[in-house]
Amino acid sequence: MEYTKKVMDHFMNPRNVGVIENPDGYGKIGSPSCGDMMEIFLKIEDGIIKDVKFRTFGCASAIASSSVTTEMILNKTVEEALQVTNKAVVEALDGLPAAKVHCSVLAEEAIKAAIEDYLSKK
Amino acid sequence: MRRVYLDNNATTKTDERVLEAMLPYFCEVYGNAHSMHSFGQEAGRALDSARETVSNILKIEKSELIFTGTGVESNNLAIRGIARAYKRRGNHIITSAIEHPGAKNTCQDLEREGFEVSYIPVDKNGVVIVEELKKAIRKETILVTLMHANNETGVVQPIEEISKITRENKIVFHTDAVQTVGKIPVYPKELGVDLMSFSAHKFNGPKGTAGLFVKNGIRLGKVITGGGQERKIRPGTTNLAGVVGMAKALELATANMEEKMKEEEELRSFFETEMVARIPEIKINGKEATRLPGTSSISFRHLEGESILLGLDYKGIAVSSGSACSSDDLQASHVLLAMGIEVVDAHGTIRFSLGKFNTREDIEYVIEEAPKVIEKLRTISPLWNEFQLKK
Amino acid sequence: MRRVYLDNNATTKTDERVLEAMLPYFCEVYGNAHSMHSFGQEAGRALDSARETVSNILKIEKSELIFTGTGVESNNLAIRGIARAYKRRGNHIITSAIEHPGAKNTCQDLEREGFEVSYIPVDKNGVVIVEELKKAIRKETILVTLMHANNETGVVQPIEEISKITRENKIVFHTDAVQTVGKIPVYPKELGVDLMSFSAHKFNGPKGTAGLFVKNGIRLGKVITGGGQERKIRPGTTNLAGVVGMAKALELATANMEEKMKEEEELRSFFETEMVARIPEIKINGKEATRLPGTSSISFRHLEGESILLGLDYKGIAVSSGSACSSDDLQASHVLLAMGIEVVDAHGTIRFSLGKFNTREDIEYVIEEAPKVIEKLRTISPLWNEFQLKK
Ligand SMILES: Cc1ncc(COP(=O)(O)O)c(C=O)c1O
Ligand SMILES: Cc1ncc(COP(=O)(O)O)c(C=O)c1O
Ligand code: FES
Ligand code: FES
Repeated sequence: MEYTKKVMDHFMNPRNVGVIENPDGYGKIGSPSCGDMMEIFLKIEDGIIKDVKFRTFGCASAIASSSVTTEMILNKTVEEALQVTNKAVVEALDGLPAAKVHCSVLAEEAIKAAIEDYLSKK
Repeated sequence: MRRVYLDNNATTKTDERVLEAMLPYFCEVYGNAHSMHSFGQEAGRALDSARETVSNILKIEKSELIFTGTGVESNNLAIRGIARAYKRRGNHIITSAIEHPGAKNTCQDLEREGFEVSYIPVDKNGVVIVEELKKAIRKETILVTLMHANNETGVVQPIEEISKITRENKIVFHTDAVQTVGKIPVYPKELGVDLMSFSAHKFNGPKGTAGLFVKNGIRLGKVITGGGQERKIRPGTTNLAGVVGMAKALELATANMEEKMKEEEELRSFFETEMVARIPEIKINGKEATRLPGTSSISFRHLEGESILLGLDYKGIAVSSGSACSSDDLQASHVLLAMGIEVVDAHGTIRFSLGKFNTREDIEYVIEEAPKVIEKLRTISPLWNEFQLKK
Repeated sequence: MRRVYLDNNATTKTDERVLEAMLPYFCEVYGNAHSMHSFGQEAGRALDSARETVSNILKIEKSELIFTGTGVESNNLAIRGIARAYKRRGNHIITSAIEHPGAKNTCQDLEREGFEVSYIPVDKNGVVIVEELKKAIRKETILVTLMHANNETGVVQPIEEISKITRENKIVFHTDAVQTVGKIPVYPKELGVDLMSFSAHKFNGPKGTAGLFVKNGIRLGKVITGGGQERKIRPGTTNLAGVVGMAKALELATANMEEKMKEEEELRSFFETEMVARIPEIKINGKEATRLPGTSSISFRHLEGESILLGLDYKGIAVSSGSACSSDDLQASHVLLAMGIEVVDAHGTIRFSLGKFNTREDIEYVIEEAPKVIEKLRTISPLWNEFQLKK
């Protein structure tokens, strides 16, 4: 099992790590006992994602998936962000090993959860 | 960048002297050890001499040594072989909760064939609970199979104590000594076992050559059937270069062993003391038990193992999370869970395993770099941040 | 004294270039191919590249290739693996009367487990009688296992013709191609088989590394259980140097293969013509059938094989009587008996098997010396003297 350069880059230099105080949307997916957990914080203005931060407990591909996903949705509309699939995440990372595809699903779900949180509060 | 290999429980570098000993058996002495002509006889003498070396070192008879292809194969041959040969006497097998997949999955497979298997628990240090083992014995028990030292924690099991019990109860006893042979003194007859598996690549020998001690008088069914090699117990053309390499590797590993063990233990002690001093919220697993001198299993709280492994790898440091065989599946280690370690902590556990080529400089590099890797990953971890807030 | 190795069907000299290709995988790239760190990744890439080379040459998918430890193990894995995976569908297996012990004894062992096995006879040239095979098929037949070429006579079997029949009847087909891969062009998909065994040391690769082709979609039970290596079908740490060596050996063996086959066949033809001309009362077995280019099985009437073998060995000539695996037992070859050869003649049969390092000078030496050896032994033989009187 070997990761792509892209995965290793996002793993070693994750983008948008951290928290947003009083986020407009917040999603938390996974559980520590399964070995993976992801948190996404969104700042949304006029339906556009102006800022995004994440924190992830998990393997390298979970960390890389969250990192690349935050890049993919930054400055996108909420509708566009909802279109991001785990397949797109895998593609953005130039692929994931078969056993690791579920880590990208986690990223997709975390984004969806954060946006749902935002929509439900609106 | 410095590269530090701390995954010697997974496999080791072949010693240059071992390779040198093997070289004539590829292009010069290339006969089949079972052929009658002079090419075969030369090969046969080399095979015999390797068998003698290994037998002498282990203090067993030449007729008690079967060469196999892998440690996993030795485990299979021992466990399936006894199950088959003794099945008329009973259908119950005792093993532990912390075995290597080679033994564990074989026991599980035998369950599908109608055998009953008891998996004896371990205490919090990873030592098999002997009282529980005693209680598990039935009149149908034909085999106890127990590893000598665990591959993930290095914790050594009370084999001698247990062999007294198996002897009293006339139960065949197999130990998987793949992690101990070549690392600490191991003599199957002093341990009191009937069968013992070991594998060359764990002690700076070549991959693809392993052995099984089978005490004279013990009947053994076969896993692989064919011609007459290895007393018909393990047919297939013998890997002569590999067997010669294993003998040489064992010779080297057991020379000045006490001294080398002491050095390795000192190095590990230095490593663990520094790690604990430099990194908060870590725990050394099995620390209170007798351990192999070079193995250190450390749980880094609030982190996941693979990310630590790759973070260290980025710095040139090779370690493992769980056993290498299972790096494809994503379960938390059954060994750590059996010790009562929380699932989250088990996920964040790394095995550092030293070998004879590691230096103090290697360890100094690791204790410099590891804290940085851990700190960086913890800033990403929501669990770590939650924990900081709670404090 | 000249030494001439004519026992290449037993095992071969490792090609120097093969050894060279293997060398880096002992002391340099020594990681476990299943470890995640960079040491493991280097090893993993080498493993993958070896798998690619072998798969490409055999024209199969990478996912269809399992690395094992010996040809015998490959045969066991194929036959036992299919027996286990398909036993709900039926309990009948078809094989031939001339299989290698690795397949033969495995079938016999399965009979003890409740399987029924039909042993198809061969004609006087040692070719399996296809009509008999057809007749043996039942609705419970789950497996046909048949060698591609026989190790004692070199006779090639009509695998393609038989695979049409197995396909029509939806029966899994395994061929033991240990004697053909690396010697003649072999493509399992063109042969139409579902599984195929081969072994590196038969084509100037290292001993202790073999392979099994398993067509995608074919289910396979396990012989050895353990961790995740080789798609969990053959666990145990991979012998990386061995696998790299096998790939290199296959590459070398298949380059200019037609040409090399022609040369070898010419050399054998010269050898056989001269032997027949120089020694009375001998017979070449399987001569009318398609044979491997380098194998020559000769019955020397009124003599016993071991004495010929040792007489030739005294002159530096290495040959075999029967298969090397069975040189410990003293039975007349089941292969020759199955061809209808008289027991006495079977006892006096010698296999000369050429390899790529044999020269015309080698053969000239043998045709010079062999007649003397035979003559000398015959003067001692009461059978020969009786025969002379009767004439
Ligand atoms: C305890 C134990 N048993 C068995 C094995 C298997 O040995 P091998 O890698 O030679 O198959 C290993 C190593 O992987 C091990 O650590
Ligand atoms: C036809 C055949 N099958 C299987 C084998 C066994 O292969 P290995 O020697 O690699 O176990 C041999 C050689 O001994 C053989 O000739
Ligand atoms: S998050 Fe589960 S393995 Fe990657
Ligand atoms: S006379 Fe020696 S084997 Fe029979």
